[in-house]
Amino acid sequence: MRRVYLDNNATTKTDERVLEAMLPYFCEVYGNAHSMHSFGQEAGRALDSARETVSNILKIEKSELIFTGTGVESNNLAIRGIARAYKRRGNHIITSAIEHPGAKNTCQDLEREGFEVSYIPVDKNGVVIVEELKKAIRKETILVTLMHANNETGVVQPIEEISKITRENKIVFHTDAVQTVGKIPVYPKELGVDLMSFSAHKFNGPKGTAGLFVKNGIRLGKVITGGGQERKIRPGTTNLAGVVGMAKALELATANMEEKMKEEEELRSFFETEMVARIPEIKINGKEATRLPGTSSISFRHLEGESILLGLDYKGIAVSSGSACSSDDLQASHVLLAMGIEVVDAHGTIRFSLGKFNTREDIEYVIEEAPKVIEKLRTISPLWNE
Amino acid sequence: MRRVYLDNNATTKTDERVLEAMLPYFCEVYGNAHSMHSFGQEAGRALDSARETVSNILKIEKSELIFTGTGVESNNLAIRGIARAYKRRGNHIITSAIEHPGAKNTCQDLEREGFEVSYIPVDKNGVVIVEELKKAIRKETILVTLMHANNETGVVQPIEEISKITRENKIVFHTDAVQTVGKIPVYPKELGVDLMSFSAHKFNGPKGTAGLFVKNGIRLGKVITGGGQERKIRPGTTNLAGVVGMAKALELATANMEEKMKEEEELRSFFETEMVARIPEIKINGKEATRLPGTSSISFRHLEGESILLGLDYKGIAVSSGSACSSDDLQASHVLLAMGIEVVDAHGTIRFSLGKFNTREDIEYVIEEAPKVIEKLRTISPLWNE
Amino acid sequence: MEYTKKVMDHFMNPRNVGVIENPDGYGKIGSPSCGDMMEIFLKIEDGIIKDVKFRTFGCASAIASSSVTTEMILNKTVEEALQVTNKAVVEALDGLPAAKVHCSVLAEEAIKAAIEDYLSKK
Amino acid sequence: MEYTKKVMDHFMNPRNVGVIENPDGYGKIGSPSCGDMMEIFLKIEDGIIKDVKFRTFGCASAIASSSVTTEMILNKTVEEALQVTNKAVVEALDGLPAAKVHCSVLAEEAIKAAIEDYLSKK
Ligand SMILES: Cc1ncc(COP(=O)(O)O)c(C=O)c1O
Ligand SMILES: Cc1ncc(COP(=O)(O)O)c(C=O)c1O
Ligand code: FES
Ligand code: FES
Repeated sequence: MRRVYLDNNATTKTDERVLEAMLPYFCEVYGNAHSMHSFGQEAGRALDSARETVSNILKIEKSELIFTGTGVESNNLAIRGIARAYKRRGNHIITSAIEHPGAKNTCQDLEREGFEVSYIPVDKNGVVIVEELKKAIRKETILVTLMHANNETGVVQPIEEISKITRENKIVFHTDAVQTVGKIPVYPKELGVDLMSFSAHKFNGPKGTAGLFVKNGIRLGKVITGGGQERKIRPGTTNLAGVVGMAKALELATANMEEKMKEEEELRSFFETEMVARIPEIKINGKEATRLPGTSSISFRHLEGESILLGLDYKGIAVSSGSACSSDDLQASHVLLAMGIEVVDAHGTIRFSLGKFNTREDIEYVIEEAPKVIEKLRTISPLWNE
Repeated sequence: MRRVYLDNNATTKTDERVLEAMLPYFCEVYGNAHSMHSFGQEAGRALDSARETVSNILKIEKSELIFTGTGVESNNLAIRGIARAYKRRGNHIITSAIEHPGAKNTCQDLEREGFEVSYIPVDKNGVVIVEELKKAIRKETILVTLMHANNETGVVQPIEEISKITRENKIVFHTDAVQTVGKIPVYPKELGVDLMSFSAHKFNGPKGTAGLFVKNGIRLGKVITGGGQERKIRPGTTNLAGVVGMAKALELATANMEEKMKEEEELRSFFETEMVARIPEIKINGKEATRLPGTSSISFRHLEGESILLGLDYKGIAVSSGSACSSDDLQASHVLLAMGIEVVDAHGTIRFSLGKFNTREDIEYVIEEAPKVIEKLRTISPLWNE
Repeated sequence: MEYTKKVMDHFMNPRNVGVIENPDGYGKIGSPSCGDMMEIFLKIEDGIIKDVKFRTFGCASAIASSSVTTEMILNKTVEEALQVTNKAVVEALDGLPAAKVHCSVLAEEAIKAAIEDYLSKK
Repeated sequence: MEYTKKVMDHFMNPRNVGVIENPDGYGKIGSPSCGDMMEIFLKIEDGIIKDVKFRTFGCASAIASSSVTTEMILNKTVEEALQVTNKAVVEALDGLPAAKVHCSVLAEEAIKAAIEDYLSKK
């Protein structure tokens, strides 16, 4: 049976060339990058070169890049770090209603510590309403944290427009770019943000390595305290192989990026057109907005997401319902609800996310099989009446 | 030139068999362990099996094991997590004067948040003075955090004796076992601790993967908030290859452990006997205490550590002065000073730490070269007069 | 979270799917906005369940629970069917993940509701 | 943190190590408990530094700084030697890591101390 992986927004296959780049840093160059001896110096040079590669691609300074362990950790470090460093100036944070749990739960946790948080709504396409954000600004506002693209819908947020507002109001601006870095061109300085999170495993790099851009001059409190690694902001022995892998993955992801984006977008367009043609009563979410080229969020009316997910999985097709993180809890997605989608339709929503290894044959297989799965499940559903 | 790596307490070479075990989890089994589809289920099974291996070896329940990114993170999660969860019960923490920066700086940070911390002194062998610890206990004491073996001297602490005291007084007990797990037999339940940190790269596993034992029933606050991974205590996409590597490394490290410890200890004994015989005015630190079998801390009088480190490095011998983490700052080691070693001798102290890949030939080379390096440096030193 | 083979079998090949026109007993439990809803139709003769059909909107474990439950009560007396507990449903499926046990409760409740409907109409 | 080739060369092959008996100028800077201490011995004839020796307790960059400084002042006039700054020392070593610049300051100070000693005895 063909196996088609369409869950690339959850995580991706490590590119073989990335793995190859990582290999020497397990059994050959294994020193601690912070040790002074030659083993450490070799490691230190590799660390420095990885930092240089990533910084160059993102058009930032080497000193503006902190390596961390996960995207969630980067988000925590950014949000908690700013909250801690700037709390004397104010206790108000602005975020959106559609953030990833890493940012959302961190904001909620800060509320328990006495911070006030405004959750800005989105329109029906899943785009943050800038006017609402403007209205939410107070003189106590110290931070705006807003994702660059949403993981469930792929909808890209108006970061540049908002960064004009934060700059005018001298508010620190963090963006969670975990879903955009490596997929579309992302340059934090052009976006105008002060901090930006990203994570290697979302762009065919290894799991367990992520990054945080922190603009020079921005103060940052710590989440984890210890030794001197990563400018003392993120101590703990550096995962050198991981960092080298992230640099290689970013290099590969950003080469011929426009071309690859165009191909991916064409593939998705083919997919969506066929799905709509072949399956009645479905709806593509966020279709009117700017989206990541490979993400497609589809609501299948009268069905529940997990059963679709497993039905497709039975045919070898891997997708997700809501985000992977929430597959343990059984709530309808807060992202879809925030867009005004009915609860029952939110329950029946599936995310198809393409990656660089997907082919046209993959998609042809899916548009062949998915309609059968949906039809079969609908015969079981009491909500479905032909 | 021969290259001899004697800095295994800083980090170790990944065992080839560990790397081999990890390889399938980059490009083949690459799903997110928390996804429901078959790609995720394969990953989930591997994660579960790694958790089972590690739990079995440590003789703990699977539900008592949290995977983290670094030993420093484990220490932070344990110390901050308990501080947060138990702060209503009291605000006093007991630790020692010789902790790793990961624990030490975290305690200091909690002091700024309003906690009170007692730093228990050590005797001249580097062993925590249990009587002092007893005296420090107050009714507000919520946590004792104490390392299992010190990273600079290898001196093993009387954890079992102290756990009797903490149990009697109903105080949570965390041990930083980053230097012992994989080197000597370690069973948290026999030690009687409630939490225990360890880190894969210290026992020939990969960097960037660590663990925290949390006894069932112990409440723990979070350091990083996000999705549901690792029982919601440590969210962020799991580094599956790393976790698999850690399990394999622990398996290898604990097979025939007693035998390997004996061999290592013999090698160290040979090394120390020869060093003392060949080089005047040196002193082995913590020699009277129980030590890790492979660690040797030697003070070379009239010299400064960095110059010895670089002198040895020039001969291909990798060692460390103080701990790798502090090689950026220029202070004399707080561990050695706490043992009552004179500042000037602390400055001249070198840690030699053996690992499983060191041979007798390695040591023969070192005892041949080190005396020449020391003699040459002493001719430059104004403190040295034959 | 992984399902047993039994769950997957009942999910992929659900038994007794459909509706019975003019059922002797009808039960409906749950609501679409909670993400799960179940309908049970019963045909009862001389106190024996001669036919049963179901329709379920919900997760795989809800579908499998309904399916296995219809098998468990077919050709049983009404009294026997009332004894079916969610625990028995879980066992018949070789287990359910902890977060999914409530789906089997739904099946138990749907059966009970259908039988109550039958009893109330008698 | 990595040292330049120049630093490593001066560290591994330090020039002018030793003492001068009855020096015309002697300077001592630093203290062992701070982790660094430097001694400079000068032999001066007609205002020209004819010989210089040093001994240093300290890190590689302290040793290299002392060594290169002795080279820089040998056969120079006292006035010229007084112009040697730590910046010049750093340059002569092709640079020092930021955390190690103070070691070159030590060398500058030791030279100054030795020359002052010479001047005060004149
Ligand atoms: C928008 C967004 N932020 C953060 C994360 C977390 O990244 P990581 O899995 O590396 O912790 C993810 C992925 O799960 C994401 O989609
Ligand atoms: C005693 C001790 N605790 C904690 C750590 C930190 O472990 P990691 O390097 O994995 O963060 C180390 C090693 O540096 C250590 O020696
Ligand atoms: S029906 Fe609620 S999760 Fe199964
Ligand atoms: S002499 Fe102080 S660090 Fe070099």
